[in-house]
Amino acid sequence: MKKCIRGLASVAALCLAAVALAGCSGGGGSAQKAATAPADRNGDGKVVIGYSSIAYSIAVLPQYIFAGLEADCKTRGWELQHLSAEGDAMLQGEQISQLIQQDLDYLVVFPADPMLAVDWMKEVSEAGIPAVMIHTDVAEVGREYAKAYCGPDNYAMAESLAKAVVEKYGADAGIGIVEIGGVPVQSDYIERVAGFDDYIKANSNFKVLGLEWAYSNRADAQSYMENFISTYGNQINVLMGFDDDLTLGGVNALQAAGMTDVGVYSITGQKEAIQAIKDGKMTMTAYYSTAATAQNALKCIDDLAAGKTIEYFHYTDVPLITKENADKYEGEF
Amino acid sequence: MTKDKQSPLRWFFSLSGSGVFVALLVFIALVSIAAPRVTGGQFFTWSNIIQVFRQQTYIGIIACGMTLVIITGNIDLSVGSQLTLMTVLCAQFSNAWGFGNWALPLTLLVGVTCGLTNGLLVSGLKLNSFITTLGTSSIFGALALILVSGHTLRAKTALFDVIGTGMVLGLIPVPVVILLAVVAVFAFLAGRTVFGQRLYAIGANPVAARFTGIKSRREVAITYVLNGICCAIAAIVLLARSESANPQIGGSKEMDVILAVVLGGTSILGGKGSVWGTVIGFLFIGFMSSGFSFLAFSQYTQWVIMGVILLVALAADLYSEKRGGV
Amino acid sequence: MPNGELGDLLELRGIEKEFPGVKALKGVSFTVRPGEIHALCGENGAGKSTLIKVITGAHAHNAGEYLVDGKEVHFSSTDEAIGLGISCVYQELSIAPQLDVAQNLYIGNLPRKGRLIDHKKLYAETSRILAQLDLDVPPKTPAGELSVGQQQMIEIGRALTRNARCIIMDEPTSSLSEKEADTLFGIIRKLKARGIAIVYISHKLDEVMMLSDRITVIRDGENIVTQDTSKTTQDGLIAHMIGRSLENMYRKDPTEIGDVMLSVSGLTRPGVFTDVGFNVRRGEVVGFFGLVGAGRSEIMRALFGVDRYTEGEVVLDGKRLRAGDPPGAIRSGLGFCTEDRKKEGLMLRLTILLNATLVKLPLMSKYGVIDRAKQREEAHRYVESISIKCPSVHQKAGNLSGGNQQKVVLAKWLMLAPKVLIVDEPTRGIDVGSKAEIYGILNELAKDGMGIIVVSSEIEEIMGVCDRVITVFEGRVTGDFPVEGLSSDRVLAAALGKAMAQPTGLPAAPPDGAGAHTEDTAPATTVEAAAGTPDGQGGDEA
Amino acid sequence: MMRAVKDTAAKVDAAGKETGAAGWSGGAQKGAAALGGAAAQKGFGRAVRDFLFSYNSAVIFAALLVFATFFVNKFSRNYSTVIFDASIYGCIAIGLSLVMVTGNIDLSVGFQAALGAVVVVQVSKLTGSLPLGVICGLAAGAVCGALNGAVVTRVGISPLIATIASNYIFKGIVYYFTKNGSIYPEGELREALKNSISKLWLGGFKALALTVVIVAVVLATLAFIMRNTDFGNNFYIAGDNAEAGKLAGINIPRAQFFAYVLCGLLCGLAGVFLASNSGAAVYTQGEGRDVFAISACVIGGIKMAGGKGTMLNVLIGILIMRIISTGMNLMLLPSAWVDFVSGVLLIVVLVIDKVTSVKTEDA
Repeated sequence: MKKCIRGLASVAALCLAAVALAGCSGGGGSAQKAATAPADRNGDGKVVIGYSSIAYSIAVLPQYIFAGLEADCKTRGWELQHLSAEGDAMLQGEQISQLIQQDLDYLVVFPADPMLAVDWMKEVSEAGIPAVMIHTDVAEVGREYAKAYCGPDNYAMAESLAKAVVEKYGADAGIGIVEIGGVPVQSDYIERVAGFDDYIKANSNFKVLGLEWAYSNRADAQSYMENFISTYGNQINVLMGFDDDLTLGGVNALQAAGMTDVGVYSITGQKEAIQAIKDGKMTMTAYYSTAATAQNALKCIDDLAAGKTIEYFHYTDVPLITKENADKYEGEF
Repeated sequence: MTKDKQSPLRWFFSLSGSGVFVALLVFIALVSIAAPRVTGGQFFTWSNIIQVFRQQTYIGIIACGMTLVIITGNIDLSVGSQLTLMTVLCAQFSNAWGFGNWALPLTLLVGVTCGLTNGLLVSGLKLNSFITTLGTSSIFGALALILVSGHTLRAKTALFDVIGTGMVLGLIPVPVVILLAVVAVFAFLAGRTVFGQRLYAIGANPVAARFTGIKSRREVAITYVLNGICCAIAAIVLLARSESANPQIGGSKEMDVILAVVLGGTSILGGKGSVWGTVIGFLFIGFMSSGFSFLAFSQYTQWVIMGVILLVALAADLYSEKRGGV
Repeated sequence: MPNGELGDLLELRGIEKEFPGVKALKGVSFTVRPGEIHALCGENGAGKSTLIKVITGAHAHNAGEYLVDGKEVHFSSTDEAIGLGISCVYQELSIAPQLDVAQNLYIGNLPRKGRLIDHKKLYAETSRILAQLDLDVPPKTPAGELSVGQQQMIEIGRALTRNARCIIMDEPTSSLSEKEADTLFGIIRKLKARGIAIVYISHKLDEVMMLSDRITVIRDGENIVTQDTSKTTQDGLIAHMIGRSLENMYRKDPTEIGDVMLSVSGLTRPGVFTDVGFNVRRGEVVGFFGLVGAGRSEIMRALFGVDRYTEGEVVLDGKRLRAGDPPGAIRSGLGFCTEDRKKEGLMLRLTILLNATLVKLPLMSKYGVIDRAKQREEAHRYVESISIKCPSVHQKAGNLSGGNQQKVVLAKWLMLAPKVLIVDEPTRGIDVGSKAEIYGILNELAKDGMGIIVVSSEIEEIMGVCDRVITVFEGRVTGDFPVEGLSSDRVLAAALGKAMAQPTGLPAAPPDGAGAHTEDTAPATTVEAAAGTPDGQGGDEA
Repeated sequence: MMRAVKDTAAKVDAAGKETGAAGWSGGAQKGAAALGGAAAQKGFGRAVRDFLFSYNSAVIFAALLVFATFFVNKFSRNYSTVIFDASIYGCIAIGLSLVMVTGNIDLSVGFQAALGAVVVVQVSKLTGSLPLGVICGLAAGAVCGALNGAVVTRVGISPLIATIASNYIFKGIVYYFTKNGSIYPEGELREALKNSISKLWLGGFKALALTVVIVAVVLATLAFIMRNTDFGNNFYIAGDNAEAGKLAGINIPRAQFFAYVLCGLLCGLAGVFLASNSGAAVYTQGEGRDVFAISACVIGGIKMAGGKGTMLNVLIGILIMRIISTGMNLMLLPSAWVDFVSGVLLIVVLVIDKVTSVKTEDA
């Protein structure tokens, strides 16, 4: 009896592994005929755009960047092949080296870290695939390997918010600011924090009381804000959140503590944030449209396909939404 | 003849987690003194205490379930992924898939299923609980990621509002009440019921347990199912508080849970420990991280100090056990 | 090499060893000559295992001299003794199952070439040793795949790899088949021919008589007599082993015996016990006597349901017990104090309160909720009634003395007032004072009408406590005698698988002066050993 | 490295024949009959099944390799990537396997490697010399291992909880350095770091990168040490039956301590590879590597209870994990499927191991 159980178990192991792999090998390029559009760089009859992203399921914003890219590709009849590393920078490097083997026409990269991206983009350019950076740029030294960067100027965006704060409270008002960031090691957040802090330090005597990283967890953001409130109490005059999803956690804490006079500044422009501005619970948010960024990226690809030389930076303009112009903007998500 | 009651002091110190409780009181005193000088914040206030409870609810709820599992001498490394999976599914049920408030019972059902999977593998097939739950942790985590891709995870229903922001008697937030309820139920289960006392027997000496007629397989499987239910409740509370879920919300939270349970005096080898000890354990972590933000310590110092404190507490526990004979 | 007077390999003079509360060795003298098979006999708890531990360096002796090759030695660890060629094959085998045969043979002593292990030499040597042990097993097989007999050969081989000059074997044949035992005897004779001394410890007197050159009997931590095997008879040995005159330390006052409570018939588990049948009446104390490995504990474990049995029927108070279902047996009123208190009886890390009330918990609770007051009250009632000495019931069971721990296990079952209580080696490793207390408890229980089965290998305990004695030899019931007017020789003989022709008087017990050990030859008693066939089921009367 | 794959096949057949040979099984035994020696005469079906079981990890590896080569497009062009990536992460699993062989576990291996990478970068930044950075990286790993070893073997805290605690400590230290994104030495030093180890490919083959050669050498030396020296052999004894080892005069705690130190050293080496491969040290180099290492060891055939498993098992385990990861990428599947398949495989291997466990029930 014991012997035949073993037999079954071993055979089960083999086919389970095989089925698991076979079952998911449903993907892979599907060959459907498309007119030889100019973008069909490698002339294999179809336009295939590769998209490597550091995050997809793990946060809301990346999902909308992908949705934007996918929609624009569909309108152009292109095929989009997406691989996401879900936060693992090392995995993204591997995914890129495997993506470029899928005989792509163009590659869009949302990298985990500018410096790490330098090697990846070198490998991509050696494979002869033109690449466009999206939402986070490759480091200075690696720019020669990419064709363009489409996305927000994180540093300038945060700087514009800092300028708004200084203008509102006056440069020597000596107010206290608390900050809540997202994923500490992700470079878009790091550039935003740098942009904001540098401007405040240079142009005012405001004090940054504390900075906490809440990853992408609004509950943690709320906890950190509660800690700030009980630690600093009324020394807090401004809350700077570097992503609406997290800032709204801070707003919950402020509302619970009844501190309605604290200025709340944020970035992204989600529906909830715009509503909060209308309700007066938030002061201002920078409206960053992921759809615009996606369109810019694909427009760059169109220009490249048409042989035009394009300049590198295509910043998505980031208007500041305040109570006055709140009803002019419609959050994407 | 035998005295009935031990002296209250000896009784207190025989409780698991008593050493950590004293350390907690000392820490709170220190921070209450230091905080005003460093950041000007008042540490030991009612609102801050409630805040610590509120922030630690979901860790505390899972820690109750984990305590029973560890008392039987097993472990469950998949609670982090279970929390993630159930938070995501709860959001999907209530929002994207339109079940509204029915999301709550459905999440509990998912909790029971995950718990049952672990229970059947560990006690049914008698597999090593560490590696098995490591395996199911990868599986549940993967399911969370696969199920969520492409959906916005909002959970906006009246019930969630009540759970998230409601207050009972204007003093205690609803999630804290839920936490206290779970703690009370599990403390009662472990201390006052036949099932609970049998868990200690299974953990202390599984061979002898068999000789006293305890079918340990059934009991161990039940602890895993209860642990799954705790993860479901924690997911609901977490979702109610943050109104949005993402598939990394429970990332490596199992380490914090195990830390809380072991700090509370529950022995990782099984047979010793209590739910009350675990309460002290997760309060210790809560006040620790709150205290650190009062002293403007940042995240990395907390992790390092937490690791050192765990090692010191364990060494002290070992030393006292050696001296205590058994 | 004949075992002439070549000077003693090992000599122990007046060795004493004391443990807290118990003096295990009260001055033992014992010598081993090269190339000699020296048997060591004695009842359980006579101090044999302590003596082995002293010889092999596991324990240091408190007083007396221990000479190897005439030089005084003080061992602090086992491998010092191994270095001098003294190694031991314990009853609990220490085999590394995943490692292969060669690795197990040369564990900790792998042949070297420079700083590296010499595999060629290792496997060559292994084949040579395996040939010596005529163990036809490839050297690379994982040791876990071998049978217990083969693993025992590996342990003996391990001693040979340390070119042992004296190998101590503790109950080597207790788990061997007939065929394997014969192979072992062949090997032992071969080792003897090579001048290796063997200290052979066994309860099976016929093996001892057949194999050994000299026999030493140990009783109560003293060596009583050392004789040449050729000059002794089994019955003389038995006499020395039980020596003490039989006025019992304890005599059970008679209880009126009621009708049959437990009846067992045809209980069989191939290779462990066959066709076991007996009855236990209300208020009757039935003793199970036999050698280590005779299968008594296995029979009890099968009754209780922890182990399975293939045939047979167990009926308790009219209700048939299902095989392999301990909770069912408990519900129908069967209690079982196991042989190994620490491993199977108690939860050392838990409090006395929980240990004592664990089995009865379901009955002390409504809807699964424990009635704490009732629990504490029941615990106190039993702690007082069988006087367990402990500061409070909240203390950990591990901190109690052996006697008190056994009482907690007893309390655990008494709370349930079982119809029949099985007690396996109730007083092993317990001080004399507590022994009497436990016998008193058992007596009270019998008076209250509880059927009790006492499994023991101490003859005077059986004779003192029980109404009837059932002897078991190699898994078969070989005798069922009422204790009234029974001589212990007959019981012992039945337990050794031999029917005594007729009861004989006891030879005058030699004076047991402390430490006096006389090399004398007991007068050969007149009983000729009948052929070893057990005289079947029924005893003389029943 | 392809040689290693052929080796496995050769060795597997030889051993297969060995266990099939006759061995006489004992007679009646006390308690459950121990697994008797293989019956004298063995039917071919039974021999194959036994071979399948005792070498299930090799069979899974072969099946995956064959499946990926035929069903996953362009997989055959990625053998060298699989081997190269295996060498980058492999050291962590090799180090962990030593600890598991002695019957213990280490949950902090991920951040020990990340700490190694951080030290390499920081030291080379401060001293300006890369070799010194590499040496300090290895030393940092060894120190972490020594801390774990001391806590487990000297203080006596159970390995699971002790290494959860030390994981917090190492995670805190790594996070302190990398909380503002990846850290890297400046200018030409960074070029030197990047082009140092992982970019030097012998004869231009990615499969023969320096990291792969180093890992091959490490595997060979460890296999040699484990087989041919007392020091290594004691690892097996410590894991298989520590009591028997103690009786034979072996210092078991010392063996377990050195297993942790060696594991730390190898995690340091993995840190060096990570730093050189990406030219920087970053927080995510530590995240999730312990689950990868444990899965690789267990799927490869290292027994959780200790005492069994060779360097070959670790190699197979690492390759299996890398085939799954690279295969999924090439099939454009989300990375979650990698976790799913490895989780399922982990449990399948446990079930097979349970069914075929050689260990006799203790009597």
